[in-house]
Amino acid sequence: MNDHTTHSQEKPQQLDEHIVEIVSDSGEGAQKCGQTFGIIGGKMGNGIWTVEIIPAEIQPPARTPAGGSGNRVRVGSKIMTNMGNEADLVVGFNEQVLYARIANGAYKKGTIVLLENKWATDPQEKIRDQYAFAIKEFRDNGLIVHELAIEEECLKIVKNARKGKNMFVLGMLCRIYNRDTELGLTEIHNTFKHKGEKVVKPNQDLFKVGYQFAKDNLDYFYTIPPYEGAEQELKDIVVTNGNTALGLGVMAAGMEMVSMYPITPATSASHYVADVFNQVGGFVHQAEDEIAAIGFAIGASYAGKTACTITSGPGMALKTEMIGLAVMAEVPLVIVNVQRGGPSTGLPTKVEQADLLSALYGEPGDAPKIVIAAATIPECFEFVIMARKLAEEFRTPVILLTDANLATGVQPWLRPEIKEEWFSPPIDQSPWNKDIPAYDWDDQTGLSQRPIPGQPDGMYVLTGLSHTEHSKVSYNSETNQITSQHRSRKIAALQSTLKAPIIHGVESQEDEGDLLVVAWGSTIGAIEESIDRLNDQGYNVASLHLRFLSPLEPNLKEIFSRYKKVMTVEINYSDATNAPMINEENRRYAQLAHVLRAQFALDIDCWSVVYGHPLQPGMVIEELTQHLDAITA
Amino acid sequence: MNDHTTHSQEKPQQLDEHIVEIVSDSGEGAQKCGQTFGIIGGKMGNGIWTVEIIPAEIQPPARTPAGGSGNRVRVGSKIMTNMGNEADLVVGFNEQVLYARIANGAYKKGTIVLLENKWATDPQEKIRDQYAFAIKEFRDNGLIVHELAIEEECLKIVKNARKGKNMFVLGMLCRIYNRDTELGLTEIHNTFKHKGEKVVKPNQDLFKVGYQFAKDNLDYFYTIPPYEGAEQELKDIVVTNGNTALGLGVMAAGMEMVSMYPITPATSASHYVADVFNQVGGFVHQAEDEIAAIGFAIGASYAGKTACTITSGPGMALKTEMIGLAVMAEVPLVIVNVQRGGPSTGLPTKVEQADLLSALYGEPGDAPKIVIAAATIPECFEFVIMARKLAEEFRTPVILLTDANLATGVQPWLRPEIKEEWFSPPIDQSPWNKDIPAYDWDDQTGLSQRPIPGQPDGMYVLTGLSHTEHSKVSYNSETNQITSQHRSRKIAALQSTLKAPIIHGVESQEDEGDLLVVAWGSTIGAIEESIDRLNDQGYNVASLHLRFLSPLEPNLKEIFSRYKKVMTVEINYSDATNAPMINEENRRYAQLAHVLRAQFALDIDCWSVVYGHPLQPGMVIEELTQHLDAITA
Amino acid sequence: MFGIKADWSLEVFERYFTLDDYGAGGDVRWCSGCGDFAILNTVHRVLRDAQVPPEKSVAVSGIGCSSRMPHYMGTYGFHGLHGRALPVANGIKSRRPDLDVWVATGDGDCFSIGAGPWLHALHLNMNMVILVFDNGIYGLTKKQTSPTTKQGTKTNTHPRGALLPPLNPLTITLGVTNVSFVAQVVDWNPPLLYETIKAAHEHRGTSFVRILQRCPVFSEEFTKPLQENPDKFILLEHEQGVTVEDNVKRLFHNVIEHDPSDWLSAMKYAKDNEAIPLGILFKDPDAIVYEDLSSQGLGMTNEEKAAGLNAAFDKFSI
Amino acid sequence: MFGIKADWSLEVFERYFTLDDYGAGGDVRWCSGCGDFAILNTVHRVLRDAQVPPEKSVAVSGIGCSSRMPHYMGTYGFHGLHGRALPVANGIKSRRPDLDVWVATGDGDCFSIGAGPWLHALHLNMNMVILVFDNGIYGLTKKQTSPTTKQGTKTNTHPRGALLPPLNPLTITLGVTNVSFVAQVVDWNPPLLYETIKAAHEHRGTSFVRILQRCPVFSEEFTKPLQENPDKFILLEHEQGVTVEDNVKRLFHNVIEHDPSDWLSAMKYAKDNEAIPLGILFKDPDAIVYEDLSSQGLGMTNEEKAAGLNAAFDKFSI
Ligand SMILES: Cc1ncc(C[n+]2csc(CCOP(=O)(O)OP(=O)(O)O)c2C)c(N)n1
Ligand SMILES: Cc1ncc(C[n+]2csc(CCOP(=O)(O)OP(=O)(O)O)c2C)c(N)n1
Ligand code: SF4
Ligand code: SF4
Ligand SMILES: [Mg+2]
Ligand SMILES: [Mg+2]
Repeated sequence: MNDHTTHSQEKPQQLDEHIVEIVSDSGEGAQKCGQTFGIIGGKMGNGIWTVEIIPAEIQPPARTPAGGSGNRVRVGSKIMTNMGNEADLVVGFNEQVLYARIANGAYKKGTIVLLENKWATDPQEKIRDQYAFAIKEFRDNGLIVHELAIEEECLKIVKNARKGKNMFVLGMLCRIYNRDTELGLTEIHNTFKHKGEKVVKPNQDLFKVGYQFAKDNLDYFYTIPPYEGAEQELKDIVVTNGNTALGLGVMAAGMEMVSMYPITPATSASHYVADVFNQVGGFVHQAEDEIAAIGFAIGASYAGKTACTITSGPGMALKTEMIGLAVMAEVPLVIVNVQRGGPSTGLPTKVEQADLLSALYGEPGDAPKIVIAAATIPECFEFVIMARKLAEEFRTPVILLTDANLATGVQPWLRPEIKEEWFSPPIDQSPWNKDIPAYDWDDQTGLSQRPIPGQPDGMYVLTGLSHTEHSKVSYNSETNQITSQHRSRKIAALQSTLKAPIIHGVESQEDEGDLLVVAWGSTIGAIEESIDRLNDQGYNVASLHLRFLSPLEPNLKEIFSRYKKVMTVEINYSDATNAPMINEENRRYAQLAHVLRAQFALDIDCWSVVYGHPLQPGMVIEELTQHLDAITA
Repeated sequence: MNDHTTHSQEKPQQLDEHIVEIVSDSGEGAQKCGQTFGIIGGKMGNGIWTVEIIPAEIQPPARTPAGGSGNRVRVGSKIMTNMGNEADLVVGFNEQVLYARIANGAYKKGTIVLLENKWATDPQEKIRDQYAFAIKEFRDNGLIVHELAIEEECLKIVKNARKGKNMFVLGMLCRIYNRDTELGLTEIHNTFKHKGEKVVKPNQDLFKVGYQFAKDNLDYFYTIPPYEGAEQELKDIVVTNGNTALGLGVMAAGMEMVSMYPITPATSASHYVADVFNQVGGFVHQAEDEIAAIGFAIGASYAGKTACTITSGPGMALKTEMIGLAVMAEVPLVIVNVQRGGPSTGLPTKVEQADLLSALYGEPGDAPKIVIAAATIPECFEFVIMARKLAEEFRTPVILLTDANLATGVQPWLRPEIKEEWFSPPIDQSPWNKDIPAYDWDDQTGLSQRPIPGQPDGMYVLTGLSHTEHSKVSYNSETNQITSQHRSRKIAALQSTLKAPIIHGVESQEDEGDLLVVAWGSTIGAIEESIDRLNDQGYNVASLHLRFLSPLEPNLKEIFSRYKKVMTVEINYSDATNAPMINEENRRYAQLAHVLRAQFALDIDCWSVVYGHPLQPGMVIEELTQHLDAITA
Repeated sequence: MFGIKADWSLEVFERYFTLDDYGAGGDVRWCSGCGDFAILNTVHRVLRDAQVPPEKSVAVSGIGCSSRMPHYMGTYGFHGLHGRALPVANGIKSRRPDLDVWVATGDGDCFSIGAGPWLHALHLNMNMVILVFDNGIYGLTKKQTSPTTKQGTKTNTHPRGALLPPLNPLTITLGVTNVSFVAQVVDWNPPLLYETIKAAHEHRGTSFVRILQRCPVFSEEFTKPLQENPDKFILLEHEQGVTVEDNVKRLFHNVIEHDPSDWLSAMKYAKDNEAIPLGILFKDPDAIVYEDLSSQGLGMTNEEKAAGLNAAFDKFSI
Repeated sequence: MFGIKADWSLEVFERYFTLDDYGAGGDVRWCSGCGDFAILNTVHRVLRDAQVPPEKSVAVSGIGCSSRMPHYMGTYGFHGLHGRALPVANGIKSRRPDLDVWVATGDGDCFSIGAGPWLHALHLNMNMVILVFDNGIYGLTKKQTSPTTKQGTKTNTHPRGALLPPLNPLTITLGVTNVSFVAQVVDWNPPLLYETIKAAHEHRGTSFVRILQRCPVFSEEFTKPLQENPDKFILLEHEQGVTVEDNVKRLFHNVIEHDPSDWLSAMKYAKDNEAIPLGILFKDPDAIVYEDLSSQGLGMTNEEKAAGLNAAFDKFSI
């Protein structure tokens, strides 16, 4: 290791956590820089949580608020579960890209801004003026701005600083946060090795120079110790985003077919699977559209190879008719919906949890099915395995909801020990018992076993029309009533096997509380952190995070009865109670609130927003405080 | 008029109402016979209600229960609103087709069955046996069977009795119910005139012979007087089914474009429109599928010509994504869903009201829109006019729900006086005020006016992405939150203009009651008749029929509070409370019950079935009696 | 629950299948005079002659009169959604190349709502037979215009006559890259129907067979003029295509030698509205068959899978 | 609220439109080097030269980089759903034949998810220009295989190379009955691009123009070899097709006279993978234009409508 990267003698200041953002024009590599910084943190035993900052276009114009691209990394001495509130330190490649972040409320008074200074001397007067104006404005708003000659330094070793600046910044950050430089150099090596040593070397050099530059020019020098137990866990840790976890889950579930059509933010899961699926003998089919994609998956599933299709809002909309078929004909199938902002094309890259009602009620006719939602990145992995099993056991499509936040967020998680029972068993090709009809519904549970093509004596014709147990088309009244019952009862049967959910924020199940927050999906981290802080402040508040939405997890009614108030917190639209025109006869509730109200006929309140970004504990705490104060007043 | 058709001297027995069924093999014309019989009744000032008996296939095998095709006509001295309970008199062209009707509970002890007797002497032993067996079974079950030589009689005047027998039967029925033979002969003339006099004549002859035959051979001779006021109304009456009413509504609404793809039971509405649309300058576009159909309609609407698309369940499923676009981009549009049995292809020709939840919540993301449901055949007409106006005023798609029961049921209704204000105004092509953005949302109501292509200075680019008031793509948090609010608020704004619903079965609004039945759609007749009968029996029960489902009609909470129990009665699936596996944590409610529970957090019960046929007052009364007895116990 | 029988393969060896094994046994519910019967019977015969075990065959369809076909088969079947038979059939084949797949579809099902899947299934060229029951009308929904309805034919959606000249399914099909088998035939010539469907079944790849089909109830005018006047046809013969006995051939006055590897002349015959080509227009035995790719990795053991998964995890470990 | 101005027609008469009137004024958000710019500019020029009032023109698109085009137009625009530009454009035109309609779509938008609408819009042949921005890749979603991606090209969904030979949009398009204008061009030859789009705009019917388009970010290999080697092209010239100045022609070594009314030879050129045809392959000025039918009855007065409605009611009266 070179001299200039050895640790400084001065003692770094110890932090619990910091939130760091790196923001550049699109194409300048801030995303890579942030991801790598996160991974280094993860590998050093920190808790981390990353969120991508995604521009609106592929190549948005340079130096515009709309163009900001990068990464937010929350790194700390405990397991991180959400993106946190305002950032502590920001590296900006130009001043304009920071405006959108400021508009988003990403920074606070005291946030440190390390800003490329070359714009101060730009040949264009307009740019010089913009820069000067921004610096002043930033400072007036309480940001601590350091103007740094980043590009100038880079140009000392490379000709084109646009490519490479990000590794220089990585070096800077590694110095500031006292990271293990070996880890940094290794990550750079891994990133660029397929492009050859002639690319690896200059990037590593830039890293080192950046490190030294920060040491020489900046007083900031921190250390964030690993969380407790991290060291022994480290060897068992993987660091991935949710879509990669999803892809790993598909492979671990023993599914051999992902049939998909590209759509943001779901596609990267399929990209990942396409890359490695051959290692487990699987195949990614890119269909001509989402209808064909699910049709293809249903075909494979019908033939005994339960398949998976992965999509987002507009793609889900197109699959509606096919999902109805899968429900009616009882085809096992895993449908993953990586939710994005809607309705319609909406906010393609932004987070929302607004597809719950359409997952539950989207199909014309009565179409009961299993709907589950992953709350964390490891659950993106685990739930695919569970979904495949549920689909086959309950002979039904299973919709697994994740979202843009889980999809792109990076987190360390415990590497699971692979169990062969996860994989699907080889398909049965032995003769079917002739006396058993193709839909041998159990009267009590609605469950049945299915023949697989190739099984002698199992021949039947699957149909989406109303059908008898022998799968014969029937327009008979009783048949339709009874088969509808079976399809509904299956879901109830699943409920009877589930455990009551665990409540967060109370010591014992018997505790009564003032407020219970019910939620689902990727908001778990922000909400539980909020609950903890509120309880620390002396409030009496708890939260409950649902993974099963259909059926609902059991015991909710009893749990709800223990609280003075129950409300949901969600990232989807609901009318505010004090909005113009809105009253209790027309207020539109957040989606989980709607579901719970309908099921339990309890006056469950909600708070939800569609800002397109993950919940921040700050916002949640602010909102909940008002409710709590009202309850206890 | 010939001698043999003059009225008999004996005095007919006066009836309040009768339910008559004519059932034949498919292709033998029982449908035509029943329809014509219904129309004659309508024209004589009777209340009528007809329901088609539809076979499963185009040409199902002869003499099979699955093949029964025909018509049920309820005819009486009051306005008829539903199909009633068991039939009083049935004409069967063979005995087998009656079996499916019997299985459906269509007949009772004492139902008169007039049965073609040629099967008794059929050359095939199997047929002779089937016939003999059935006659015995029918009689054992209390049916009053008359074996009649219908075919034999027909063969006296025509060579092929298969074509023509239906008119003979029509003649029989006209004698039995003492119908105006002139009306009968005129209807026959109208039916066959395009085929020339050589077809009209024998059919009229068969009619006359049938009339005489009944006179000579049957003791049944009834009369059903017109309902009060019928006489003066008659000149203003039209007799149509609901799909024709819908088609007339499209024309009356001033819409110039129906863009559709064939699907049962919606298609006949488009058939009708295709036939006459040129009379009002309109055009029916048959698209390549339902997605293209709604896309085409959206295009026409965007260009200023609010269009209509008509479909059923599977077609609605396919339109999901486009409906989301219309909501997001605020395109006025009328979407008619003639509901059939689901899920999936389900029961194509049967009635169900199970598309309410998908209409409300089908699209991924938050997609508020207007949803209304016609309860009667005249409402099929009126609501299209209303839908077009609402769509344009609230700049939104409007979903109009009807169902298979309304679609094919025939009823007399008051011919409306045509108002020019129904028609859409000519599109505005004057310059747009440059200062007004394309979405000039009113802060309070969310409403805005829209520029129409061709208007100078109004140029904007419609998009399904999140957008500003200028329709510029925006991924800004505030923009998304605020525009979501606007779209939601519009619906609330509409609610503020609606009147509270009228309650059926109570004298004054202040009356408290034991039970309130809430319902929607084509069940109104059966339910209100049940309520009346129960109140006659001394129960205290009322009903409320909703036409607006989104927004809900105002004042419901207050109304509900006046009853000991509120429940919905619907034709869709719900779990019975006493079913295996079912408890209050997983019971799946009927669809309107779900909506009301979610909105009002009140424990609204439900009773619903998916038998594929319209509700019969008998079933409803039986069910409600149990609830009422439980309440008052 | 149902373990693999050790003697299963032995059992297969001893089985001989009769026509009855390919029928469903129940009533076939088409109108009398419907051309669908002839097609169904021919498929039964081809299967019988090929001795395909019924449990190894799957009949897939969309929605329509024609799409009822699986219900009349003694094989497995999938009667799915309108226009979507092909993606389902492709999916079935993707990981089950051992299954013998047939698709029954109609002119509306395939060329209208199913147009996208039609093109893309041809592109994939998976080994299956597509039988288009083309009656030039929507049968099941009772007489609406289909893409192949003749201009001017009165239908319920175009009571004053269909507005456009009909689509030509052959020129479109031939235009798709990787298409490998294109034939046209009529339902009322059993020997030609048999030979063509047999050739389609034997071909490895997607065999597209358009069958002009009688629907006496709703579109008599579609086939009647053709039935009455065989001169409207031109029979394409070739040793690489189909050949029929002389007595069949005699029905057609126009018989022409056409090499089905000649794409451009296939296109020329396909386009001809005056002389409607029957027989095999095009055949390419070398086109890529998609399941050769999609089924790779089939039969990997759990150990291999676990190893593969572990290798995947390794990339994200520390 | 906005009454018709009496002097409106007068106003039109006096207007002269510059290029600026056809642009949206704001930033155009495509990557530098993207071929979409050239197409956009050409459309602006064609509109300017035709002096179409901007408010009378509508740019319709699906979803994709290419489908952003309406946002960069000073006309009306409809940026709808992926694959569904054509039904919307057809609907717009159906009762507004007075509007000048342009469709911007991509190779994924048109040939993959939009394949059904593509065939059926060609069949309807409504008067509009379809510009397919064909970059052989999914651009907006970042490099997945499109139907025109070359076999073997590595993409994010096929990291080991696209599996199939690409679809040929021209042979399919030419196979559709009632198709009336088929052209192919490249974005990097402005004069040819201009002449072709101009001819497309002047043609009455659906003008299908496939534009081979540079996407330096995700599919350089799609156009690079063509840019570097114009010999891969064959330029189709004809007085009924396009003609270009000699200096442009000189870029191409292969120039051939091709009569665009000759369907079969159009098909032959279209099929040729070695010599990629540029120019107008096919043109049929006599094909039925659907809005001539769909717009019948436009402008009927309320009195006439009321009379028509009354006549309809009469049929059901007593
Ligand atoms: C999504 C959807 N749209 C429409 C229908 C109604 N439908 C059923 S079959 C059919 C057309 C049948 O025509 P074709 O494919 O030619 O088959 P045929 O009945 O003539 O054999 C239609 C429109 C449907 N079942 N599903
Ligand atoms: C229903 C639906 N599916 C998928 C997507 C995601 N998507 C957006 S653009 C696109 C493909 C774009 O490729 P292409 O049409 O070739 O246009 P380009 O970006 O290359 O110009 C896809 C798959 C979507 N928006 N909607
Ligand atoms: S309607 Fe036509 S296609 Fe359908 S079964 Fe009857 S004859 Fe055959
Ligand atoms: S990604 Fe490709 S097609 Fe899209 S804007 Fe960039 S260069 Fe153009
Ligand atoms: Mg057909
Ligand atoms: Mg593209």
